[in-house]
Amino acid sequence: MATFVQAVRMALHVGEERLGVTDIFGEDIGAPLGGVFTQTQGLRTAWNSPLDERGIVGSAIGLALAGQKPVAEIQFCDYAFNTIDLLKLAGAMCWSSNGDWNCPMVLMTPVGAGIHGSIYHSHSFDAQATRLPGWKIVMPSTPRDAYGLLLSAIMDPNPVMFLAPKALLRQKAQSPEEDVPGVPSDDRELSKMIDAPLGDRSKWRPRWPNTPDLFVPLGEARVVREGCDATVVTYGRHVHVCAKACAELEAEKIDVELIDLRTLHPYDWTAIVKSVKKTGRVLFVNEDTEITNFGEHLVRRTVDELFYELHAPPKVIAGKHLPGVGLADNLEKASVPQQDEIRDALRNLARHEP
Amino acid sequence: MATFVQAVRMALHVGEERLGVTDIFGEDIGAPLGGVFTQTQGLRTAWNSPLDERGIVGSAIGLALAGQKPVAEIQFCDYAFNTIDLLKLAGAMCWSSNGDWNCPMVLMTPVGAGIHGSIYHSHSFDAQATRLPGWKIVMPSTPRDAYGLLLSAIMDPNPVMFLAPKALLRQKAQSPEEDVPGVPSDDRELSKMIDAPLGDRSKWRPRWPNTPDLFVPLGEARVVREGCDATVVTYGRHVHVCAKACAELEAEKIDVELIDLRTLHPYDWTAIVKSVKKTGRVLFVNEDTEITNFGEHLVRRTVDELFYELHAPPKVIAGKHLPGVGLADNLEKASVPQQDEIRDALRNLARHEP
Amino acid sequence: MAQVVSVPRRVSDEALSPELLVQMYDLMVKARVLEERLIRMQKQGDGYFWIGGPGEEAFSVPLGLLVHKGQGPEFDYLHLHYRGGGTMLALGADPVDALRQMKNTATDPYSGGRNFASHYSVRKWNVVPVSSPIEVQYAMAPGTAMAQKRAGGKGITIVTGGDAGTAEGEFASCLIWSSRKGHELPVLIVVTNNQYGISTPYDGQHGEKRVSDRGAAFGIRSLTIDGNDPETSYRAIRSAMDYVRTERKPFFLEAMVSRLYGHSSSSGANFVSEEADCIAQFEAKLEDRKILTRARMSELRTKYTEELLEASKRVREEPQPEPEDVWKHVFAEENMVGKAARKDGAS
Amino acid sequence: MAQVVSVPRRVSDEALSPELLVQMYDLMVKARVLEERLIRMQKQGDGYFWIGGPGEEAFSVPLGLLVHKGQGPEFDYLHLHYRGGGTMLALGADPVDALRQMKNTATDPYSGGRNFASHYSVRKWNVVPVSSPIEVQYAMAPGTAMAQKRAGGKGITIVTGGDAGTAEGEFASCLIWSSRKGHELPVLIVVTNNQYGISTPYDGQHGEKRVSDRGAAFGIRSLTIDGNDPETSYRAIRSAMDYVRTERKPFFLEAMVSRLYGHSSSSGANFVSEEADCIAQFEAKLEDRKILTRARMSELRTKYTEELLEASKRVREEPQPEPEDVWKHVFAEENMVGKAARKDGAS
Ligand SMILES: Cc1ncc(C[n+]2csc(CCOP(=O)(O)OP(=O)(O)O)c2C)c(N)n1
Ligand SMILES: Cc1ncc(C[n+]2csc(CCOP(=O)(O)OP(=O)(O)O)c2C)c(N)n1
Ligand SMILES: [Mg+2]
Ligand SMILES: [Mg+2]
Repeated sequence: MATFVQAVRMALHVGEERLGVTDIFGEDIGAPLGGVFTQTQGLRTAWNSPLDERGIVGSAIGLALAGQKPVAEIQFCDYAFNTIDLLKLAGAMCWSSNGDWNCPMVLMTPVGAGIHGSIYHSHSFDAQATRLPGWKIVMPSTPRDAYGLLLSAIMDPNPVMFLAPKALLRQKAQSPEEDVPGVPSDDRELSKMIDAPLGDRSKWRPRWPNTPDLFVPLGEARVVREGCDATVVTYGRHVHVCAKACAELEAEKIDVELIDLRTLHPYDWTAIVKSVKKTGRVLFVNEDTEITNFGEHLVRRTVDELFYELHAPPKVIAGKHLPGVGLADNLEKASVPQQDEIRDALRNLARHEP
Repeated sequence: MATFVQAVRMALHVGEERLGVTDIFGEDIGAPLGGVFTQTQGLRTAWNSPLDERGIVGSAIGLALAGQKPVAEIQFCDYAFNTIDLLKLAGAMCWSSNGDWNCPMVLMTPVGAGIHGSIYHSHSFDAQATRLPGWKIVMPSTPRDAYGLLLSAIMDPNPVMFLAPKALLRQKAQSPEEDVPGVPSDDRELSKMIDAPLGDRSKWRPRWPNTPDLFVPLGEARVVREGCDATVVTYGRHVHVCAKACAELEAEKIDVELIDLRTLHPYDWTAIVKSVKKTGRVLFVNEDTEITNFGEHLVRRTVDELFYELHAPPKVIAGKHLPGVGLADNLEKASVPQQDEIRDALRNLARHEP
Repeated sequence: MAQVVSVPRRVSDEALSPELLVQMYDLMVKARVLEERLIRMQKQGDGYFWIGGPGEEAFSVPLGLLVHKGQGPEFDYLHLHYRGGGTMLALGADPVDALRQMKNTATDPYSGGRNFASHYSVRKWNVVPVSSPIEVQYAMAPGTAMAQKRAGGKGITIVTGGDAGTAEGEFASCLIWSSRKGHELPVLIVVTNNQYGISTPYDGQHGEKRVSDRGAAFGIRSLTIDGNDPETSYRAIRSAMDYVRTERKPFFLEAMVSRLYGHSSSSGANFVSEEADCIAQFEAKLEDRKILTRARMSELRTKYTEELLEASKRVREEPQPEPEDVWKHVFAEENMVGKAARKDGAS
Repeated sequence: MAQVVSVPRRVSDEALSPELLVQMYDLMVKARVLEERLIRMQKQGDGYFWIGGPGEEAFSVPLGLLVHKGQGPEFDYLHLHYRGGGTMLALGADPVDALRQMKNTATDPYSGGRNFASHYSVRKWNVVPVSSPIEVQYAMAPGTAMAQKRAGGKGITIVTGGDAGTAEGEFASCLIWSSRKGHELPVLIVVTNNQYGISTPYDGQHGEKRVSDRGAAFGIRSLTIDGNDPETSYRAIRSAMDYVRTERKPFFLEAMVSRLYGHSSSSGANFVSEEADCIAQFEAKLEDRKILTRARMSELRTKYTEELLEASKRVREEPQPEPEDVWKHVFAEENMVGKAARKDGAS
């Protein structure tokens, strides 16, 4: 089974060999390190940029405008908050020129808490990202989706942001369905093929497995588990947290439908409608801070369009409105959604008497 | 009657003479221009910064940390999107040092559409601002509130953002209640006292009217008109647009309660609860783009806490999820909330049969 | 306002042909008349806002004439700011299109009535969309230049902006990204220095004597010229471009220019008689050298003035965008820039 | 790694007293032992992440000793990055507090268990909170310096950061804001250049030969020194500070230093034997000059090692923050910084 980060690496390899990717760049992306999470090891077009996020986004726009296909990285999304003007410009390029130009760039960045990253390695970016008209935003939760969404992102003529949940990067596919097709069944074999060795890497070359052109379409949610008592809509690492909460509730005979949104914009409203019409109860979960949060948009649209389908008030569980996520375990846990509160909220939703 | 911009100027004057303001700075803030909207004419501590928004916010933080009381300006909020990391840091200063430091700065910036400002002089900032934990955010709709909220902002030990609706800057108080106390009743007299003359200004000195220490408390909404059929909660220039819509509905015997939030964070939830409990119907209006919007937060909290008080689904009217506000009149009107759609939405709300 | 002008070293003083001088003069007048028409339209209510480049024609016109015009990395990319009208006309733009943008008609080819005057965008000529935020173009320029270095042709990237804007971090980013050792980029970095940012004078905001002094630390060849003299400009731009095209390395050219109608319509857009007028100066020279007569010159100005007045009346009748047009082009359906790049065989 | 070192012109070569050398040595060893303890704690699971300044002691210790320490604009402000442990110890910080921050205990005085190791904050000494985003401190430094220029005393602002980070726009902002003609600011701009940003070497990322070359264009006095020699550092810092204190103008000091345990715990935090070790070099000198014996020196190291090992055990028993503590200090209830400024009569 591939890990999330191996899936990203293989997708980028397919990108540069078959889909026209010309530049994979950012801080510490090139040899010898290949990214602080190993995500770009062994890639032909990977190079180290200056330590300048504004320069990274600006150059990616320039490369895209010149017909290249850049995949740029911001090392942690915590360091992207000084580039929002440039992200807005990339998203506005086509619209403000009335369709004269497009800006086909991909921006990758690791997001979220869950690894004791303290104040500046725990930020989320989904609320910000969904405030960028003209961008498509994806946030996969499995190696397969990471692979397939990244390929689709690369092929899209618009700017696409690829949010990688930090806490999942080293996680392996949990089942064959979550795996990248075509990788060797032996994990050590895969590691030997594409993970750079410790020590001197100057002679090392990866051997890439023969993985297919698997395009997970932008804008399509995935029903992770079906259920009829309540719906939980989430993405990224909270897909796994919610899955565990759902499993706990199964023991209580509460049957929750779990939707992994996968694409945050344009998002799969049809999938949400279908599920809410069935269950009449919905919880939106994400870990970004909770005032002016994307889950709140989904609640707004739910009450706007599905008010009379609801058997209980729709809920959001999100990160607390705090200046940061604290380092100590207690602080981190008190700041971002945990399995037990999700479980309890779902139980309340399912049992709620209108 | 004072204009909004005169009210700001008088508040800043009181700030520098009586409340310890040490620096009023930003692009074109100093003599001879005194701000692109004349907001800082004649002020003793006003000075021109380099054309560098990151430097402006950074220096304001530094000044604040050194015990000064800076009021910094970003010339248009459209140009603040590259400073969000620094704004986050200002908001985190007290929390991340566990209460060791505070950061008492004021940041002013003009916001919103309504003046044919095209793509880069029409942005809103309320959604962004409410995503900055550690900040207090105000957005007045009248000269009196501009004056009184700015004085409170100056006195607060925390970073406070003062969002000035561009379309209101030149608007006069519409009634004595909206006016700054202590200004001459003759507008021309006030203008002669504090508006810089055309032409050579090197010898000009303002004569400041004797205005009081009027502190409009942060966090208190204002009920602009009482009503029992529906509630509309808004702020900034849409207070006036909504007031007109309410007046139209009065003719139809629909009695709408209009709440001017005034402070966006920490906001006056008590006032909203009271009104929604009375009317059971609520519309939130703002002109920022509508995905991941502050009005959506208010809807979320409303359904979270007041679901069974509602006689109709709560609504949001906001700006469209577009990369910009277009210049042509048709385009601007199609992008930000207009009086007629607000009126229609309120009528629907009031008439809605559960 | 006194202009600091250095002798343009490394620039040949070879005489330019009379034909070229006449061509430059013609375009400079056309550009000036266009700006004056735009100003008038705005004052008459046929537009909401004016900003443009009157006073920069002696620099912007030669710049446009020297561009290697076309689509894709083999040709020059232009990252202009809002004072580039002269450059656009020298490239061959129809001045009537600028009127359309001023009147925000649906027929405005640059933005479909969405953006302010002087916010050009012409993909077929590699003119990337002008955007209002100061200095962001300097962060993007290294990107197009990287594509060009890779393409292996002679295409270069040209980026322009004002003096005050160099205080933004992106200007530093441009110097840094274009001069990395072993990764130097073919960028012509231009600053047109009118010694003002809106109301704020140069003095008191800059520690550097000349903005171009900032190039030296990065090993970037740098030069400050009198941008009010079209001959100086032409020769300096040509020699700077030759260097960038051939060496594939950055060059920093600062041109001292005038701001003849103030900052924009927000500051009144009235003629500023204290500033040097490059067209008046050039006319004296052309008359003196017997290249053009006063009569011929005023004839030309009258011709353009009348043409553009007539055009502005026609533009007034052209359709405005419809409300539902706001939804067009939020997303691109196809990769237009990628096609262009492939068409020109450059990537 | 070869170090580029310029002869420190304008810096006196007057000998430093043996007492001072011993004091510096003592603090350097204490700082190194502290970092080694922090590294060990992290490796043993008594902390989640380590970053710090081993290899910079020959610069960071003299810097701390020369600070005019106190609260408010009359005293020096410190805008440090995450390699300032030596400076903090020289200021008088208790090393046990650093252990508390590593173990993210409620007793951590710098952040109450919220922030990573080496993220100091001491209001009573004008040490502003260290924050992780690279280079933001350079945007804030002009602010404290403005307050100091106004206060009229001798207080200066000191800002430190690494070499790679100078590519961020804030570094340029600092040069620009501190050198505006007529508005020069008393800032000591420091870059400790270890020739790496995480895994990325200096070469290939910089067009400038030395980072300090960037000062010249702005008329900022600039100097690159061997930061591995505490005597050179002390003299250079003292003379730079004298200039800034007296002239009320900026000075840019670049110190070439080593990175002795790699970037952070993320890169393994193992000793890098190829880099020059300033303490080993200094020990050879001290022995040679008969100021300290090998025995005395290893005694000192043993003493600190044992003390900090014991302390780390005690810290392990200190309480962790409670979940509800996240809500503390989101807002300040009173203007603490304003009071300090007034207390010192400076505003
Ligand atoms: C990022 C940003 N900040 C502020 C503005 C508002 N503004 C428009 S033009 C201008 C002055 C620009 O001066 P300069 O760079 O010298 O160019 P000039 O207009 O003089 O040609 C300012 C502050 C802006 N457009 N963008
Ligand atoms: C704005 C920002 N971008 C990226 C990072 C991640 N990061 C942490 S340290 C570092 C390298 C810094 O190099 P340098 O400035 O030379 O300082 P050094 O660590 O070598 O002392 C990077 C990229 C960050 N902390 N902040
Ligand atoms: Mg200028
Ligand atoms: Mg370094």
